[in-house]
Amino acid sequence: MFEQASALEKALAAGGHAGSNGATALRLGMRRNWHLLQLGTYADRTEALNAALLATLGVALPVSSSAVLRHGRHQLYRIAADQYWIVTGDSTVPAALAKALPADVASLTALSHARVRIALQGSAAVALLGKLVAVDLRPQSFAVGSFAQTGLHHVGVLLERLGPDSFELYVLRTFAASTWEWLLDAALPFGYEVLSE
Amino acid sequence: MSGASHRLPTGGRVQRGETIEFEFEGRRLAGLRGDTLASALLANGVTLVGRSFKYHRPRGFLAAGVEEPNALMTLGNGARTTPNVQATVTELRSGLIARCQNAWPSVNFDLKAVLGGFAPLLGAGFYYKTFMGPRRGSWMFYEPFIRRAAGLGRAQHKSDPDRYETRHAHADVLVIGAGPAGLAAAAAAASGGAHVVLVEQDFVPGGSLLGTPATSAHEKWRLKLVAAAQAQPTLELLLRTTALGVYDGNMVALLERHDHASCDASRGEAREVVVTLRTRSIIYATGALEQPLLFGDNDRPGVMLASAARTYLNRYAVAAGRRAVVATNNDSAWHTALDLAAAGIPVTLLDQRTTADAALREGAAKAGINIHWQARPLRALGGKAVTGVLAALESGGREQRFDCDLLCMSGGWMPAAHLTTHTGRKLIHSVGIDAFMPAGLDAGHFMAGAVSGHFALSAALIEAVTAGAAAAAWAGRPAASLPPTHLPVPDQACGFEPAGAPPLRAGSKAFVDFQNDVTLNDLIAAHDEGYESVEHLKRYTTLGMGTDQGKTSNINAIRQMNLLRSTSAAETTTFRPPYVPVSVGALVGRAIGRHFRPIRRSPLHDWHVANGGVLIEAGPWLRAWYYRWAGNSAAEAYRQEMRVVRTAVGVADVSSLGKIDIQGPDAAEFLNRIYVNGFAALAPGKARYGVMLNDDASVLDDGTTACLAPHRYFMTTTTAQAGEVMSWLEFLLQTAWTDLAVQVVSVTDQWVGMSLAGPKARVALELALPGIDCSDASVPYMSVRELEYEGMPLRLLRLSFSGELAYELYVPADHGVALWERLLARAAPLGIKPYGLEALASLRIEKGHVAGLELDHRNTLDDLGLGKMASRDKPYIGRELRGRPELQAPERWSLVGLECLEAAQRLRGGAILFADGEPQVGHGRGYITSVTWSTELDKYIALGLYQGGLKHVGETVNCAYPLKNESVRARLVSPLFIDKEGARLRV
Amino acid sequence: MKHRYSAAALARHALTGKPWPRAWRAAPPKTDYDVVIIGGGGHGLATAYYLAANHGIKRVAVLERSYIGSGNVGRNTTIVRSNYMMPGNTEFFEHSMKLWEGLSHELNFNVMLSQRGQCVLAHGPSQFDVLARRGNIMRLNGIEAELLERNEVKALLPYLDYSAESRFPIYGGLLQRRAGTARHDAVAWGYARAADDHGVDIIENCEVIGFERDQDRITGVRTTRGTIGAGRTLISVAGHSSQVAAMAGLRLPVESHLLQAFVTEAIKPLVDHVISFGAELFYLSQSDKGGLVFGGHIDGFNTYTQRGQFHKVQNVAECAVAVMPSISRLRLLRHWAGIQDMTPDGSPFMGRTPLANLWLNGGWCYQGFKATPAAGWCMAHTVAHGEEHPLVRHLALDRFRSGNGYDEYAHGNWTYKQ
Amino acid sequence: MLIIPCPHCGARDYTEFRYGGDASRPRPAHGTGTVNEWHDYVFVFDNPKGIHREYWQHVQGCRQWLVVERNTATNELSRAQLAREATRT
Repeated sequence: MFEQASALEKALAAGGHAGSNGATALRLGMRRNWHLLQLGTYADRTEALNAALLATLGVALPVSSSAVLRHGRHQLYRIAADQYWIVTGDSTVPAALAKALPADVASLTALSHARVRIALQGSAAVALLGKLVAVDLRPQSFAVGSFAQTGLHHVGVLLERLGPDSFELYVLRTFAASTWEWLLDAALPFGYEVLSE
Repeated sequence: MSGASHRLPTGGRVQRGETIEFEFEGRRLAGLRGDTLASALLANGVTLVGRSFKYHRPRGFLAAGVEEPNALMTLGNGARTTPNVQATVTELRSGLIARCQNAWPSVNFDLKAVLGGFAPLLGAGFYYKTFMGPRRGSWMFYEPFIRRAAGLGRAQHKSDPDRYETRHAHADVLVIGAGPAGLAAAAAAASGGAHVVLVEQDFVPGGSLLGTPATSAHEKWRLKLVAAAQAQPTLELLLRTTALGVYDGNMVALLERHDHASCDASRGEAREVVVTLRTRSIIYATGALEQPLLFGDNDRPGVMLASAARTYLNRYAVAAGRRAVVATNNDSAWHTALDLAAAGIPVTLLDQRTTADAALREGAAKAGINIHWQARPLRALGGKAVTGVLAALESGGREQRFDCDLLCMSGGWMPAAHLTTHTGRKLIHSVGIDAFMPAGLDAGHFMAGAVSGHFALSAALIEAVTAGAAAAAWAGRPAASLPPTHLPVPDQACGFEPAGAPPLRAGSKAFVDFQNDVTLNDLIAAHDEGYESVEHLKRYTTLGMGTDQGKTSNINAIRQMNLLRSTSAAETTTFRPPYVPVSVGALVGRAIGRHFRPIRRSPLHDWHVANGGVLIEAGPWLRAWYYRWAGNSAAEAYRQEMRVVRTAVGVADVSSLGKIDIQGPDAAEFLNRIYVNGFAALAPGKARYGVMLNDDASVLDDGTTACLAPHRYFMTTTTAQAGEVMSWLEFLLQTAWTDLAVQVVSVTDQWVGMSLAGPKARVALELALPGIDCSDASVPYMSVRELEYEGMPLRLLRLSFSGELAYELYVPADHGVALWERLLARAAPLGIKPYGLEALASLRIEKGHVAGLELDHRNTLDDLGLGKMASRDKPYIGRELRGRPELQAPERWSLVGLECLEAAQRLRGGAILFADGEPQVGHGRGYITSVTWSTELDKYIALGLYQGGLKHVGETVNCAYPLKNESVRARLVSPLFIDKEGARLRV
Repeated sequence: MKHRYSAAALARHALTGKPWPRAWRAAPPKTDYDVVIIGGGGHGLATAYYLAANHGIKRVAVLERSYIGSGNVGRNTTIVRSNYMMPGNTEFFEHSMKLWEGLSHELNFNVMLSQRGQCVLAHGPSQFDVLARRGNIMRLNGIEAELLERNEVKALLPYLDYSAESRFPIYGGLLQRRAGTARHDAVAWGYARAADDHGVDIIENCEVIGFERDQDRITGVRTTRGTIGAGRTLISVAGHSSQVAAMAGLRLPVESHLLQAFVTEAIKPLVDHVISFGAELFYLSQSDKGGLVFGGHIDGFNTYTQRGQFHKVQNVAECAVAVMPSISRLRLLRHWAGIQDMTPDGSPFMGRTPLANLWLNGGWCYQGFKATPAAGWCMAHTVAHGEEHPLVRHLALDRFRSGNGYDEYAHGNWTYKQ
Repeated sequence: MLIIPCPHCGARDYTEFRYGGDASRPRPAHGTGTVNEWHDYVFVFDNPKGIHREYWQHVQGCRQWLVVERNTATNELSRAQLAREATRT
């Protein structure tokens, strides 16, 4: 077996840091053991695709471009008019989908290694994100269950709100260490601990 | 420590219990919490605080706020030295160190004051008329003197140790200015639940109300307004926050200052924060700025704006003088006179008009103020401090001298409408106030109070409540119960008479722009010479170009220019952001040092660092340049690494190559259109090298695309062009070829890439990954296999950049280190070593593969010797424009190889090529793009572009490098230096 | 020159209090001219001056819709240099440099040419080779240039970032000591005054609103101050070339983009050179008045608004601190924007148009200010002879039809592709 | 800050996008068009001071190419559509 090493292995080991008033108002960490697949649709084939998805995952494609569709261990994101992300904790899904989707029905691309999934939690999470992204995080604009694809220090990310003070970021793997350092620097005055999973 | 000689025993909004010590010009002084540096200095009797820019005239405080042109100081020391800070907006803090500027040896005795004596020579634009002789270039002799004389404070070269941040914010309504209008407008806007952000540059809210006596009804009303605003749950009041500029999309840049308190960078505390706030609507409640009067020597220390004297008196309990003259053309300064008199200071009032508001007249009479009508100051008396004023009384009929140590003046008010113009709106001249005010506002923008020319509190209040309601409605959150609009306090009269023509007298200087030493005479000179448009005036005289950006000078200058031109056509200059100067560091925030731009790292990055890899920047990437095992410099190491690849086997990290997943029923057709060569028939399991052109036929990129299965392709691009190619493919599919059923996804981050190259590459692979059939029959040159190996997806491509037997291996990123280490460990008996970018780039030169500097957007397919690749049978992007005659000219510079003919010499990139025997001048016949020492040929070889290209193979050329006084002989050869038949590739 | 400027004249005027005469007359438009130049910017005024001074053509009008120098000649970062590499460009910009060196004397107006030296930084070996090629070409054309290693850059400019934290470490640089800065407004005024002295009419507040034409021949212009006949007409309107050309029915390979410029508060001398960052487009110098003047890349989309985006302000500030960390503490005083013609290859157009007697000088992307003297010189020659000056033949309007694009910096087609 | 209403993601700063130039010029169909037609398509522009149809790609968002209508005299945006759905009005 080939061992796996994430992009943040070294960074996570460095641990937390107390804020300017001694507090730790943030918890930051990396999520493991999940799978990401990107689906691309072709005109006039969405019916076949939805049928295959219902059969495999028990859920059809989401319509909303801002709300995450949750179904069991699966989360579906409509990331473009004809492109979707499936994030799942079920390791059988990639193979099952590959089998269920003929090449002329949809494209299927594995991206689990292309993204690092970072969790941000705590009372300072909104303040921290205010330094990182230009998205309006006020609850009326970005409710729990929303996601947004946006820029974070020159790099595209997907940001999801899991709770009032709980967020996840999907960042490009090759930029992940840099983004993590950027994030920790912004977190300095608040104080943070590193979540272990 | 000297006592605070000018602090009044009672009154003010300072906290008398809290003494704050600071240092000024090496003296230890004390002020109170709530002071600014300016009020603390005035309280200590300090009135001489600077020397002027050009004439080094003594200067004191003109203002009490952001418009101050004179009192610029250098704060702090060492790496925290900050020049040009206005003392009038600097909140006093313990340990503050302040020094005067532009004076030597001291502000009290400045030797350069002698320059004042040459004033007639130093008029507007004098430097355009002289310093030209005796010969061409003489300016270079004079310039250092001018440069040293110019400038204000002194900065230093040390890195700034403080921390800055930037952040984003959002609001429904932004209210700028927390004076009476802003406070009322914000409360009204927030009443229906709108999220209102109210910003105030001062550290206390209240604006003009802070100039009223601390025991007055106005103060009670101020506290009520503040309380009402703070009672709104959806209203955020941000103090010490200045709106710098208004930009497209209702984005307002704000500057938050934190340096009044601890801002310890090591604890993550920022000194300043720039906020980019996006809002639905904006209310400008920015107030107005009082303007000076023009008269001789109106810059003497002790000559002050009337409102400033009132603010020092009532807000800080500081008497700026002991005997005052107030000169005005409007009612507002009467309040200053009344308050000064109430504090026991004898006051003489000179009013240019014939009457004033009745209540004010009555009050003044009661207070025993000596009033002169139709009276205007002619000249301030004194040197380093004002001692009196010579005034013309009864409309110039009589001149009289009045002694004083404080001369307050008011030339009317200019709405602080700067921000309203940042989105391109103009200001118009208003006759009623003889100043400029907004002609109109952008949709969703509103204004209230003095900024709209409503100087009376009663009018401002009504306007504020209306604006608050309108702004909330615009934001989609209508106001609920509006606050009352009746004024619970006496109104402030604001009757006004235009300043009119001042006496034009030679000899004494009437300053229009205090900071830049622009006088009335300079305006006259500029007009004489034809620099009469307001922009010419500004540029010729430097008027308004100081750190105050003309906040106290533009209006007077425009008034005077109109008088000179006998015109009423009033144009104003353009106000540029920022409204106040902002630290460059605050704009940058944390994007400093290594965070300047994000770093892109290969999945093998940490391994390289830990194992002697030396890194180099390649666009956003940090790549392994060379490894210490091979040498201590790139120049040394790459040869060793090349030898390993040529004789045994090496492995290089190629993860930075762009990788694109292309799928869909029309994928083959798509590839066939974008590449110049044919891809329609590429069978599953096969890979092909391809070149893409831009529409204009310049080369966009090259790379390999492999067919994994029907409808599924794996494209690689160069590192540099990966993003460009991805966007281009998406552009074509989404705009032009929407009928093609194709999906493209960047998988650059998904796969780690390794290039395993060398005669022992196959053995190495078999040792590392036993069980895979790597034979030439099973994995022939230009083929691909998609495998699952020990549960790990693996893409094995047989292609070669180095010219050796080589494989590219792609596995999911997290597996990268394990595979890399296994290759190195298991193939160790073969002598496998990692090799870096320098060796990678050198190996390909021996094979004549173009990269980097050859692919520089100027070169065509034919220039790179790749013309034959282009299909004649199918269309491809760039085909039409490729046929343009200049692109097909036979004498274009095209790719050649070069071999160095001089054993003791080397070839260099950037050398210019000349034919043997021709003079080495001009542009030559080509140049060298890439150079390497060939370990195979034991000499320097290079790629270059040469006029006529391969037609000249065999000829000798000179490679001129005059920057090092070198010219080296080389022979033009085929760029394919080794293994011309490609035998090594196919073993 | 009727009223020469000199130290002696300055003293005389100071003693007598006698006012100076107007620098240029407020000329009313005549009914016709031999040459009408649309655009009272640096290039237009320089062209007018050289038409009169070099070619004896004095019945010339310069029409300016606002005040002269209101466009890019007064909105740039004042850099003057001649470190160009491509055949034609090298010679053209060196000609310009030589004219700069004599300009104050020639115009009797101090344009404060400060040859303090410009250093372009390289941040890696391949960038170093690109600079070397440029420097070698300069030397082979008689233009001085010095290639500096990292330690030599450090000796010359010790206050740049040489720390281990630097994201793009300095690898070396190319220095042109004759390069530097000039007082931008003075260039417009100096040319205006000198042209006026030769009899050229400078007509401000006169906007061109159309062309008079006789089939494919332009015979004059319609303006807000009446119709003016013209033997030959030159469009020289930086940033608005498309707009004016459209009045003649022409479409150009031009998009109008914003380039911002920035200045800090004045401080005592801190930076003695012009410094160009190599990792991104960024350049910096200190004005004689004391402000650090700097600029970067265009905003990135076409617009005529003449106001910049805040993002770009931050971006350029980032470059400033990246190259010179101590700038962090200094304060930005102003930022402003100019509209420039961006062309597909980043090079300008100088010469004929499809219409007879209508000439074009436009498409100046970044190089407009430093080109001012040579552009005026060559356009005057071109208009006077009805034939492009040899130094500008490579800058033909129809060059993309033949494939003769002229990409000095190899940014590829359309430089907005940042 | 120029703010572009991405039809997929919502209103975003222009810095998340990449500008793609004039969208009003018809691109000759693949494999057709003369050199002159391609020349005009690639190199010649109206460059209007007023409404401009232009391409932007939301590179840090949904990666969709948009056709945006913007007034180049004011920077006011009047319309933004996905390029694949863009219609002319």
